[in-house]
Amino acid sequence: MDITINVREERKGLSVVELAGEIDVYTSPKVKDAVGALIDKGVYNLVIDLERVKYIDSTGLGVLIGGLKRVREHGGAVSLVCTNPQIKKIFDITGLVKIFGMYDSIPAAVKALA
Amino acid sequence: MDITINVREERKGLSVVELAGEIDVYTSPKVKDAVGALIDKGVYNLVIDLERVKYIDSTGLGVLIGGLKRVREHGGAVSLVCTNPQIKKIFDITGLVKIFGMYDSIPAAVKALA
Amino acid sequence: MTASNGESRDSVVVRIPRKAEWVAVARLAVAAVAIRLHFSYEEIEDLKLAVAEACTHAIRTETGETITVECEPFEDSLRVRIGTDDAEHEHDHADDIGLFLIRSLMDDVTYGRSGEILMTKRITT
Amino acid sequence: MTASNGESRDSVVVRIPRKAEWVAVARLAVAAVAIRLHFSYEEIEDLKLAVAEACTHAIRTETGETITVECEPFEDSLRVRIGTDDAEHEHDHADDIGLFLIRSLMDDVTYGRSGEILMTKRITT
Ligand SMILES: Nc1ncnc2c1ncn2[C@@H]1O[C@H](COP(=O)(O)OP(=O)(O)O)[C@@H](O)[C@H]1O
Ligand SMILES: Nc1ncnc2c1ncn2[C@@H]1O[C@H](COP(=O)(O)OP(=O)(O)O)[C@@H](O)[C@H]1O
Repeated sequence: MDITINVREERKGLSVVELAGEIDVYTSPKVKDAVGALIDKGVYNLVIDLERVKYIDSTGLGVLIGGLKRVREHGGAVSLVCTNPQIKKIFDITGLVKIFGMYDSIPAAVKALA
Repeated sequence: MDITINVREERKGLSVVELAGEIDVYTSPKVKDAVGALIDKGVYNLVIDLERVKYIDSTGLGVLIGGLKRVREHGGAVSLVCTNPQIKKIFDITGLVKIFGMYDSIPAAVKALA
Repeated sequence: MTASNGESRDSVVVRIPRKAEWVAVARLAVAAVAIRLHFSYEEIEDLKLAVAEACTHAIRTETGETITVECEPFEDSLRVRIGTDDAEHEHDHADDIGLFLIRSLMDDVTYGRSGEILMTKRITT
Repeated sequence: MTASNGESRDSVVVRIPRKAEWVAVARLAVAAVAIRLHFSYEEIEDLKLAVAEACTHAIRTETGETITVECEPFEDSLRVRIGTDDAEHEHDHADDIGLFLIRSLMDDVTYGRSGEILMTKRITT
């Protein structure tokens, strides 16, 4: 019922944010803070790894969309790593799958930002 | 939240009852029926495998005690297989660990009934 | 009004403070009801999300101290009613992703006069 | 009366039909509250069992249509009150394994006049 956030610098200006747990109205502010802190430091290319996320709702989507909007202002982008069908379904239903890059692995997501 | 019951004849008069899931006020009647049916058939030595039981409460204990009482009337016995500390704790607290044989594996539990 | 057939059997009610930290409790309680009714894994995930969205909506746009989630099981469906203890204000059901998800994931959704959301999910067996 | 310190924050209430099939819902809802309060895994299992025993007791020896489980979180503990909607009969708290388990697993247990069970579990950090 909680969220764990791990941030790892892949290369200058590109970080991998690994999320684990549940992203809901209670935990999404923590994700927002972590993503916001990265952008404030000038990291405009983000891979967000959702492989260990068991649950995401509209507040989580809102945080991802907000992050994407901010990095785009600096020419950056966000790639998601996600294979969980239940979570992919939510990105499908909302049409967000067309806005984010969605990949099956971290290397694929990193490559897409190259 | 439900229970799965598998019965396997080990040898004449000795069966292994494998329980999986949760044994509570809702599911324990199913266990009672399964154990009762075996005893009705003349199986008086029972190994009850609790390894895949995630939860047991007093209604489940009551069913096991009831089964033990019935088989003892025919010179039989009940051995339990259980290594889950949370479940062992309940048998400890109630003192039932002294009434049932409790073993770490099915072979050990079968051997104890030999 | 709903897509359900048959008499309601029993209802399960969960009341939480209207605060983000308790939404997970409502979500899990409804999931437990749905497990008992033999919804599929995917249907249960849909229900959890819809309940969370309705609670999030209540936290963001409604007022009041508590959120009440009432689960009414029917033969072939579960009806969930989510509302707050304060019905005395203007209700905003302006569309956002949350309400859109509820409508996408549930079989029937109506917005009550007092700000509550009434939603039904059918059991497909 | 209880072993708890501090003001209660928010309470979570779960109401189920007084029927065996719904006890698991009460158990899981209380577990979800306990997770939020950062009880340990073992403490959560203890709480689930105590709640189930109190519900089982209400089903076997009390009367009424529903069981209400009220969870009151404190800084250092969770107090759970379990009772039925019928207080108009003789209450039997004669000892059985269930009540014995509740007293063994919880830090403080009192039996209310109207047949309810009030029990407190401390968070050990
Ligand atoms: N399907 C969509 N595609 C692109 N952007 C969207 C979509 N749905 C919502 N948004 C945008 O995402 C942001 C967050 O949405 P939402 O979480 O619903 O509201 P809030 O801004 O209140 O958190 C908003 O700016 C909204 O315009
Ligand atoms: N610690 C114990 N050791 C041995 N037998 C016990 C113990 N506790 C209860 N029993 C017996 O187990 C049976 C079932 O107990 P319980 O589940 O509490 O009541 P019920 O008979 O109403 O189901 C009873 O016959 C009781 O006497």
